[in-house]
Amino acid sequence: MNWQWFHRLGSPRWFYQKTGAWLPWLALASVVLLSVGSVWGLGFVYEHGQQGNSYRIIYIHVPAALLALAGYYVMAISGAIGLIWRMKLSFAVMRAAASIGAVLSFICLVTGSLWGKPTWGTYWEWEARMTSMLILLFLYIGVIALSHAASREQSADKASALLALVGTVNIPIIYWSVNWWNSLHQRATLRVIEESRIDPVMFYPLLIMIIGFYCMYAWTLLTHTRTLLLKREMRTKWAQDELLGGR
Amino acid sequence: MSSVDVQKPVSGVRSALGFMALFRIEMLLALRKRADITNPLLFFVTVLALLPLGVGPEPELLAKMAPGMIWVMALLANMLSQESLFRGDFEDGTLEQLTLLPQPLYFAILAKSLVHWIATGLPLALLSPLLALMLNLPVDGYLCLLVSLLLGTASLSLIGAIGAALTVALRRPGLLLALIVMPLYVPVLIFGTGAVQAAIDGYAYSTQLAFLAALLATAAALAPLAAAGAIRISLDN
Amino acid sequence: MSSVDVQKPVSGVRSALGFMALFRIEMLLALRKRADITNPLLFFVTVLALLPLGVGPEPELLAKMAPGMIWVMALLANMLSQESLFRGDFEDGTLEQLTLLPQPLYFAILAKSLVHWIATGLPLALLSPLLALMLNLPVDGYLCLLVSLLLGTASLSLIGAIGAALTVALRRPGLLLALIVMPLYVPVLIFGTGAVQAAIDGYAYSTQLAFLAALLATAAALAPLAAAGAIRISLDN
Amino acid sequence: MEFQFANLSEFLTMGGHGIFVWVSYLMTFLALVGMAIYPRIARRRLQSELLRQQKNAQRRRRAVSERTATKAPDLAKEPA
Amino acid sequence: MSVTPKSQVVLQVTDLTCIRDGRRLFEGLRFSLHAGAAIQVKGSNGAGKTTLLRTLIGSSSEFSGDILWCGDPYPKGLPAMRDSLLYIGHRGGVRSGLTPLENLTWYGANQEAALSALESVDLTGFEDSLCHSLSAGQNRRVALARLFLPNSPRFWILDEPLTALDVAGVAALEEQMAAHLRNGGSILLTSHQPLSLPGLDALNLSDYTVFESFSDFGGEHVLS
Amino acid sequence: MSVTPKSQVVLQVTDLTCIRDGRRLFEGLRFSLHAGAAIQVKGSNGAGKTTLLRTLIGSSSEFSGDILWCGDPYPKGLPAMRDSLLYIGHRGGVRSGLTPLENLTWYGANQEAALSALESVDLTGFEDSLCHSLSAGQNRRVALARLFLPNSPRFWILDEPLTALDVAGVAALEEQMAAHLRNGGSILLTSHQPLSLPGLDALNLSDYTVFESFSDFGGEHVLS
Ligand code: HEM
Ligand SMILES: Nc1ncnc2c1ncn2[C@@H]1O[C@H](COP(=O)(O)OP(=O)(O)OP(=O)(O)O)[C@@H](O)[C@H]1O
Ligand SMILES: Nc1ncnc2c1ncn2[C@@H]1O[C@H](COP(=O)(O)OP(=O)(O)OP(=O)(O)O)[C@@H](O)[C@H]1O
Ligand SMILES: [Mg+2]
Ligand SMILES: [Mg+2]
Repeated sequence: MNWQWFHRLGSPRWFYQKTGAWLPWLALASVVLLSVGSVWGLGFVYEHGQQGNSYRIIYIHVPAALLALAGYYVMAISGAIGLIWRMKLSFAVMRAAASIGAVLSFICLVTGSLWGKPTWGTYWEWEARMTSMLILLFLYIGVIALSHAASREQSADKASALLALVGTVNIPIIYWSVNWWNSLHQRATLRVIEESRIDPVMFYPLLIMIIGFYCMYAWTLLTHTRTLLLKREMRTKWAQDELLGGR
Repeated sequence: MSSVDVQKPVSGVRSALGFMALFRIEMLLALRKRADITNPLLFFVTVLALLPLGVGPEPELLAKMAPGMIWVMALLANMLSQESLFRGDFEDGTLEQLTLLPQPLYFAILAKSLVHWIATGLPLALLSPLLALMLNLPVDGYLCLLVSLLLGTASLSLIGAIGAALTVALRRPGLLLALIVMPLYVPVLIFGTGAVQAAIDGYAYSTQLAFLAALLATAAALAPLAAAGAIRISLDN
Repeated sequence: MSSVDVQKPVSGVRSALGFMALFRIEMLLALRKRADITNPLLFFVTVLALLPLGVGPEPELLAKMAPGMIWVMALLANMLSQESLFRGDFEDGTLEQLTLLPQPLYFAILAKSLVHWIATGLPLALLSPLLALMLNLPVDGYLCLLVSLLLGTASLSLIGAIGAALTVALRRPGLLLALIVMPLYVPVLIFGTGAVQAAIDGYAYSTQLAFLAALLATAAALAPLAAAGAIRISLDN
Repeated sequence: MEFQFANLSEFLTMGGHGIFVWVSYLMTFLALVGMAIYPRIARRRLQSELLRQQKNAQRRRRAVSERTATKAPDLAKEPA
Repeated sequence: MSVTPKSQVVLQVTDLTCIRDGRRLFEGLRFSLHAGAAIQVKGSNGAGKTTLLRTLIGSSSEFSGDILWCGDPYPKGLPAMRDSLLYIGHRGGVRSGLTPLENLTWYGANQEAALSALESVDLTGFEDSLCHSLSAGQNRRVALARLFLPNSPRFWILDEPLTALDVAGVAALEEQMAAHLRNGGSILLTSHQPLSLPGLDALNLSDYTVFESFSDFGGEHVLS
Repeated sequence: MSVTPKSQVVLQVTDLTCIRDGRRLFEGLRFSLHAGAAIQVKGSNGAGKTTLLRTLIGSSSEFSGDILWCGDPYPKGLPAMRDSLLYIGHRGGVRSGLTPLENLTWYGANQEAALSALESVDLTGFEDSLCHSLSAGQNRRVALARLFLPNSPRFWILDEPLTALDVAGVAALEEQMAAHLRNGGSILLTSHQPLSLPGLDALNLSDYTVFESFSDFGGEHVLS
């Protein structure tokens, strides 16, 4: 088998030049999908029976939650690839994924608690899913903080990749233990985020928003990675041309 | 001045550095700096003593908080004392020498974690019934508190070593270690307080203790490996 | 190579080391290591988030504990970040150089404490309403919590400097600093939580705030003096 | 499928839940926009940093050539 | 791994280039170290001597080129190399909470061997003081006492061993190094002070320095 | 306090005895340092050189005997002495979170003076790197750059200034010290390496060493 492509994939320059062409399409797709989904969700979907119009928050809350979770695995896997094959590129992806993931979990937390006020009458509730999302945010922040703390880029990369990996082992345990913790405390007063039958009419815009968030994720992941690569390769000719040529 | 004799195999010089030798020297250091043992304990006691000052002295409130507070403070005491786990060795170059040994780092880290537990977790667990008394914890919870702390703090010592290894080469780790380690401690905390709560409420708590034991076994197998990797990364700065 | 010119009076070399110069360089260092600013904050938030995991999620219980817990954790975050206040300067010899300056150490310590407060107390106080929200604190307490934390953490930063100075020359200060400083923090803690409790219960809380302000004034006048003495003692090891 | 609200003000208030919905959307919008434009800002910063470094390097090279010129005049006089 | 023939190549370096933070320190370095031979790495401050040594013991992975220890290449030869390596860096690896005697015991020496090594470095009388109450030079002597233990590893890498040592200390160390070479050991060391050691080769890093001109930034670093 | 006549005695020490942990390091030390003169304190490792210097700048109070700075005795003369003192110890006082330039500015130099001092110690090009990414010798050079600032204090006390410096660095430092002496400054330094400085006096601590016999432990130390 020819491994050439794999090593070429590891070359920052190749990656940079290859991905440049995809950006406009991803940007376009995410803007279109997100605007269509939001307008549809905000204006054209029936009011929810019990929750009224606050239900419209679902169109950003749920996609953000999904991506915040998926993003952790993107981060950890690219970190692992970096550790195993010593690929600079995948460390850059890992760092980009860390900051984007942190923003997404923050969005999930804020929209969730804004939704909580009209539905449960409180902004914050120590409920299993919310608590574990909060811990996920801390895990993200830990990785980011560690990656900024080391004095050398290379050790910072490896250290934060290792932390991300350790975190992966822990995520299922955390999720599960938090669930268990909550059931132990018998919180009968609230039944939060229960499985509910989603009306297909409400589901279509949600689907559009989810796909839109995925496009947005891919786009920002690429742009963040590309800037990181430029920063790290600043001593090479191609990066300097790229930086100064665009002016 | 003795002359060099390189004819014999080299291993003679290092054979003593097995697990027991590492453990013994760490114990010696810990005993010599007795502060390492007493400080986390005193921290634990002082903070728990400050608590009523902040929260107010109502016995029922304190009793309700007691298992959680004792566990959270045990966790804090453990975590904060992790900072110095590898720091001294890093600064005087011993850590570098350890990475150059032919043996895997695994055992060195295991030995250090074990000593850390003996120096912090063990006395803290043994002291916990006293604090439980001060905080009005129902008597049913005492035994469970003790056992769960014994099991749990051992896991904490092992998991914390990863964080300590990741931050050892940083010039001012500050509270970064806390940030890194805290999320990893969550499962232990939950099962630990769960066990005590169950004991107080009169339920069986063997499941929770079994979970704590399982966590400990996993941590003993994996955490030193991760910490060893982290140390090599930290030293390559 | 420029030649030496010792004819001019010496003061020219050091005149820049006034309070503002000291303050500016400390701010520069703090801003450069942004971790010093964010870490205590993140520590504060993480520990407060752990609390419900230990104590349980019941809103009423959390609400009762909230003022006390927020204050105790602010105190911990402040104290734990004190450790590095003089350590870096000690290790690279800067502290020794500071003691050799003709100016009194007072201003250097005041500048450092001020920066420490800006880096820890200020953001922590500003963030406290959010945590109060998460811990279900009644809304009446928010403003008082904010103001009392602003005043209180400044005193804590000053008082903590004494402990940091006393422990700076120890090789492994560990939690010794905590033990020294904790008792000195008690008055601040008592007036701080007292103020918030009064606000929640609907009473006037200006008396408590006045006491906090008085504590701050005293600390600003005396703590740097004590810390200066402690530094000289620590360095003469 | 039709617009669910009778008029704009109803759309804005959303039966009392408007504030929560709009703040959520606005916040998300701001966060996403921030995420999207951050690389641009970082790139601009990189550009100015690179220019600064280039200037520094020039200065350094000049300093080095001056020093060699003073220390080894005969070498410096030689045509390159 | 017992007796090494005089001619055996302990370490062979070809075309080594080291990088720190993207800046190439030296390039195309090439030398080999034989059993019974010593090399002094020279170079001005910041030339990359420490970086070179730490690369050679496998503690720093940012390099390109080939390193062969007794014929084995980089990642594979590490364990065997570490088996016969004694490295003393800028930081000596002396635990200040232990006494000199305990420090040596920690490195695997038995009591008598440790005592005689401490005597060799003239620390008699300080065996049982804690190391943090020793002076700078005395601490350095504790670190160097490892060189005076019997059965010491074959391959010594020493980063500025002479710092803080007084004249008598330097002489004792030179004598011990000479004895080590006679016994077929090999030494790689850095020092800014002159050393009198029979058959000491010099390796000057200045000869391999990269003068980064501006256009030099251009090359793409293809690194492991 | 402006121009000092050549003959002025900057420092006079009579009958100085230093103690560490109850152990007398040296006894009856007596010397004086004039403006325009330099003294190198010698002695084997652990002889007490560092202790002596730290006693003379008033950082260590465990001594007996008389110290006069410009005629003023121990506690009284301190402020005036510190006004004209530049001390560089084993630890250089370089903040690793700052750049070399900022470090010098922190010591009160203005921009140009700092730049030219850094050039004198051959750190051109490293002005804006953080000090913790400099090598051992480069860090030492940052500390020593203070000696190259204009208006530097009159009285230098340097503890092993030559450690970690390469040959060129040592030469530059010697030249600067000679210039300082010519300008009427005075220098007290320790070093294990030989120094070429015109008119350098030696003070050998070994001549004042106390050989503590067993009965000697008995005596009660009557000390300030
Ligand atoms: C793992 C992360 C999360 C996921 C996968 C998730 C997913 C969901 C889903 C699918 C729904 C719709 C449920 C329904 O229609 O009944 C929902 C509702 C909701 N979520 Fe989340 N969510 C997460 C985290 C959060 C967080 C962190 C908060 C609060 C800060 C939150 C607050 C809410 C609220 C208030 C509702 C509506 C209330 C209800 O339906 O009972 N969620 N979430
Ligand atoms: N912190 C300390 N506590 C107790 N004793 C100490 C301490 N530091 C040094 N000593 C003792 O004081 C004596 C003198 O130490 P000092 O550092 O002055 O020596 P020195 O002459 O500077 O040696 P070197 O050449 O190694 O720097 C030593 O024998 C040492 O044992
Ligand atoms: N931690 C670090 N991070 C980044 N760069 C570093 C680091 N340490 C050293 N450097 C850079 O690498 C270069 C070589 O450093 P090194 O320590 O190898 O020098 P050296 O030859 O040992 O010098 P010295 O004689 O001063 O000990 C220096 O120019 C320095 O700027
Ligand atoms: Mg070096
Ligand atoms: Mg000394």
